[in-house]
Amino acid sequence: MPDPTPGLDAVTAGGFLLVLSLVVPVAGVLVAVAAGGRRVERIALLTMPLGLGIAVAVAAALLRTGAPLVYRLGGWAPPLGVALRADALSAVMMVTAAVVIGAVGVFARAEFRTPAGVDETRAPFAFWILLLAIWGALNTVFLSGDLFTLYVALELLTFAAVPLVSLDGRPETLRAALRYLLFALLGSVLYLTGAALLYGAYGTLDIVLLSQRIRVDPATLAAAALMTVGLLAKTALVPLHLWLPPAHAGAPAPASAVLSALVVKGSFFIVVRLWFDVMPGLPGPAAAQLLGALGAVAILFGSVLALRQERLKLMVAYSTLAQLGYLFLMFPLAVDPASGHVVRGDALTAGMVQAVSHATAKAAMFLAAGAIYAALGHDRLAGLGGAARALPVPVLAFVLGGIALTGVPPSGASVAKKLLLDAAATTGQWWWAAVLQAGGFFTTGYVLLVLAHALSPAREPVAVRAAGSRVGHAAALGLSLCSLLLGFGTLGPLPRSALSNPFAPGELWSTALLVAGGALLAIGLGRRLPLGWSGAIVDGARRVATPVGAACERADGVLRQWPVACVSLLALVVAFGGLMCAAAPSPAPSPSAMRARTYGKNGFDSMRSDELGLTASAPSSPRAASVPSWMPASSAGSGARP
Amino acid sequence: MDEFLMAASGFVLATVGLGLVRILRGPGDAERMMAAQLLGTGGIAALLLAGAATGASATADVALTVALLATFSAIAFVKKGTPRSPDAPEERAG
Amino acid sequence: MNLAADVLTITAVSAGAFFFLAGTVGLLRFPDTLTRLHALTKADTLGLGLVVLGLLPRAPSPTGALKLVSIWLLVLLAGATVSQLIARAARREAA
Amino acid sequence: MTPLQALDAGVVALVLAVAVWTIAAREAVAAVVGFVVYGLLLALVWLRLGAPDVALTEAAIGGGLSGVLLLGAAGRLRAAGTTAGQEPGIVLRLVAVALSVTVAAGIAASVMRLPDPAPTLAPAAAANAAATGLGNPVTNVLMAFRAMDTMLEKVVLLLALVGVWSLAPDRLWGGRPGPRHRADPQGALAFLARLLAPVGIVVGVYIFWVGADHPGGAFQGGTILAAMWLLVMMAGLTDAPPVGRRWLRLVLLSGPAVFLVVGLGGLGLGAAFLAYPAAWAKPLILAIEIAMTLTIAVTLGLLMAGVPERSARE
Amino acid sequence: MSPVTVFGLWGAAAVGLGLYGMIVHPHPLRKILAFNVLGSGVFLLFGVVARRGAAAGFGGDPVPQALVITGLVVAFAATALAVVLLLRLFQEAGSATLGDDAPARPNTETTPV
Repeated sequence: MPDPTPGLDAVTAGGFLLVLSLVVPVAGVLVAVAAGGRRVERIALLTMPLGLGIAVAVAAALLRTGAPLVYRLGGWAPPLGVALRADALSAVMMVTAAVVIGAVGVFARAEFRTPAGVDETRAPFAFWILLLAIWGALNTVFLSGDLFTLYVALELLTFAAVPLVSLDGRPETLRAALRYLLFALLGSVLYLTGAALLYGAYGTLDIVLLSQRIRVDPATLAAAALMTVGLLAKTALVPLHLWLPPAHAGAPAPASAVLSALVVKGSFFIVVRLWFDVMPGLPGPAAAQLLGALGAVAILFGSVLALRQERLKLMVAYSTLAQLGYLFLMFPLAVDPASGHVVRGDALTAGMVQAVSHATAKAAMFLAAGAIYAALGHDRLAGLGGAARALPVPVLAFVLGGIALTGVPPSGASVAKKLLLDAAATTGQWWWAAVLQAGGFFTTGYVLLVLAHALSPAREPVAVRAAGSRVGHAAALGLSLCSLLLGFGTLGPLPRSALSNPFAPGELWSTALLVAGGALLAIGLGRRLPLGWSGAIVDGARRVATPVGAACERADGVLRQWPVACVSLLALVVAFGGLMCAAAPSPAPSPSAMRARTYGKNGFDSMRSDELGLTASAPSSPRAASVPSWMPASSAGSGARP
Repeated sequence: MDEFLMAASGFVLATVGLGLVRILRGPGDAERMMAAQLLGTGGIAALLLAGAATGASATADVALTVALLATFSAIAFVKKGTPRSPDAPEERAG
Repeated sequence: MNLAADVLTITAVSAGAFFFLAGTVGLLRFPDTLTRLHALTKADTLGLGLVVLGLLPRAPSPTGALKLVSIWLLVLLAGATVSQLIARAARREAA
Repeated sequence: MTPLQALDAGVVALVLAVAVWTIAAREAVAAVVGFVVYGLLLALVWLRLGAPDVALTEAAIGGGLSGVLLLGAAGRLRAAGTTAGQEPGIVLRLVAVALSVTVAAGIAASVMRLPDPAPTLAPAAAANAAATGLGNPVTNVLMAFRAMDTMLEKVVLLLALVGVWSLAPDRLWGGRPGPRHRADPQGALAFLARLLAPVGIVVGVYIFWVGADHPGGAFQGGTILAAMWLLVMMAGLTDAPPVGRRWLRLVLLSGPAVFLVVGLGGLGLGAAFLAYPAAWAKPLILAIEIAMTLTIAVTLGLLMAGVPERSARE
Repeated sequence: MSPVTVFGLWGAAAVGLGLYGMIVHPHPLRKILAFNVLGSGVFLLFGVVARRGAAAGFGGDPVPQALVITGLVVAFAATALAVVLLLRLFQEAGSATLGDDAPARPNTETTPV
């Protein structure tokens, strides 16, 4: 078969590594189902270092060659066949997934152990197999170059994630799982509709081929809107978040960690692929602003609600809602003001650093919350008094993870924040800078609230039910350290200025400001304050903030009703479709004329070579070329993992 | 000849449609279950006629599958409701 | 031969279509569930049989013809049994 | 308007009416019956769209297994009572109508304005058909050009089953799924099962076998086999196996495992992952399909049977 | 209007119907049904795309047809998982609604102790 894109998409040397990174978890699932019993856990734990090794090898191969890895499955070239491609984004996410899954695996050994004297028990069997399946699905999401294979991988991800939510079989978690499943299915059907339209318009679903052929026509715009919103539903971006808090808070801690850290990133990753790789010229500035606005609402809304929670796991779940918002701020900031196109650059780098940073920090926080829950038998904030003394390592892991999210250097979040602030300044979009700063205060607020509760004296002697495994606690701590020190990992590729000195006077001053503002927010919005917090400031802050908090809670109650969430979903489809149509140049008279139109000054062919990052041609932008080089650094950072 | 077969197919389908309207309205569920039966015979006839007219050889296989499975949901319907009562076999008239 | 086959096809298919119509009229006119079930199964199965008979001369191969006949036999067997089951369910429902 | 077009219009009108019924019917059972009819009619639509392979799948899944699954659920949920009165208010419903119509209209407009002539991979598929030696282009796509999707889809099925099992109560882990069906051994149902099941098995194997060169294939054949297994179970002639059995586990993963092993073999022989050596393509694909048919039949049957509900000894 | 267009319009209509059903039906089983109608509409769109691509002696482009078969299998797996979840929910909770499962919320605003 004639190669449709000679030279562009040739199979590269390390390509078989991509196959291995899919095959290893899938083979793990199959062998584990066959073996059954306590061997399931052993197989899963054996698979994990192997998978981490492959992910690191992929990253190293990327660094060595400086070009994306490509593999054609079965030797068939797209469009007839399916290709696997790994660029810097894939490698970063693969290593992150491997690290988080490894740490979760270490932590989960205590909770999901097959007891002695029994052949096989339900929860461990299901947990380890589902964990491996999530991993396989994620690697497929990160590597697949075909939009339909991505659909199958997304469904695999959902089917593995849903049963994890209801692993304990309580009615609330069953209900949460069913909601999650149904809403996720709605999202993936919208995605699939878009895929059908794209195939009808271009005769391929291959990402690189589509990026070359794409043009402005109704089918493409409709597909872009449907796919984007369908994926947002699976990512639980406010207002499509009805399923996330009960599902993530109700699942067992190791499952919550994976769901919050990685599973929602799967669909987010495909949004990035769509907007940056498949149709960078299509969405237009207005649609990007809408996506950013949703992210901003998510940050503020999710943070207020996180502060209002009385249970640790729910607080962490709502914090995920807020942190997911940060991931979408990069879209308006990635729009090149001259051409109106989404371009790869600092904003995308910031988004990916934020994704990695949140993945590690949030996994650590859920694991720590789980350890606290297991030890105390509850996770009520008000009952945390004395916890810091009784459970120093989990509390430390939780707080360090939280601090990493607040954006204090040298955390990954601080680098992401700085890059985004710079991008906001250069593109003149000050409003996103304001949202970013505000989000930092809120995050500090809920970390302080937890810290204050944990440090306050116990009302009654703390009875530790189960000490938990020390190795598991260390795994949580390792993850939060990964996030906290991620900034150092970015030093290689990013300029030195991206990482501020935490002890410089300016930084110290802004950290102090952050703490003061956060404390004020915590006092104002927190439902239960630790013993001994009172006074004029406290009363004043509460008088101002409590109505705001209550209003947000009411809004959350309305938005999380099924029909309202679905209506929001469709309204977003219409809104994105409308904005993209409005941004599109008026349709040319004939398809062939439309095909002739290229986007921007350079057109796709030159854009492919430097910004798409999926191609084998030499990168011309130093930033794009150097992005892969964070890899060894962040994987070195993961060395802290026990 | 092909036109005749096609017309016959359309005619059978139309009668099936008419019948469906009647059955689906009930009153009982047993009544509604006949709909699958109706499709199992009328639908197959329409399928075979249209297949013969257009010369599509695979229609017979599809008809075979429909014939096998159209009854299947009716059985599930009869079995539903009382799955766990050993003393009252579902199919015995109560 | 060809003409005879065509005549057979036209006659049998027309008769089959008529029985389908009859079955539907029965469905619409008959007063209760059991009689409607009766009209449906008897008339439609017969109608299908006639249609199959009419299509036999046009079958592409002997195996094709065999397939047609076996489809009808399947419908006959399954239809008869299932209508009995439905009738019992209907009686239980009415009771 | 030719008779063929009239028929198409009639089919579409009928399908539309049944779909509206499925959505609008007041009772759940009535809606499910509508859905079964809908699935059977869709098989007709797929034939008219020149996709007999899909028609077979739709008849087996949409008209067959899905219907049984949903009918069974509707029956068991009858005791749950109605949800009348919990519908959203009129304003919300109007908004829902408006938005659904807008989205559907947008999709329709996009479909109407798809480019002409349509882009297609049919010539590419035809040009590469010789590589596998199979005559059915859809099987070629499923087993060779896009074999990755097919393998992942089998993993999806296995995962769905693990997910279903994971919902069992702890004490019943390793037990038998679903309720124990009892029926009069002399009754009509047992009679039907004894007669229909052997015929169905022959048909299932036949549909699988012709799939190499004609419409059909592993999934359609496996679905029919699963239906026959369920029929025999529902007639009380056999019982669902306990989920802990080793042979059952091996059958469940044989399909994807053979797929994976053959795929890795391609990698090891210096070709690509999931590539078949030219001389061996057909036998290898058939071997994978045989394993897959078995796996699909057992997986679908167990998915339908549901959560382990009884101990293995019962 | 060509038959292919008719089926395409119908596919879009089925998507609309399914969406509406998923929004307004409070009963999860009806939502699952609506999801299946919605899915059938999407698959029909693929079918129309395949039919439009008929060439090289094939009645349709085999690639989208194969995608539909894969999609049908995935949709069935989803239906099975959803139905079983629903049945277990009914068994455990005695009701089968998705109703508001907002996290337990105390009625009183708390003041610092």
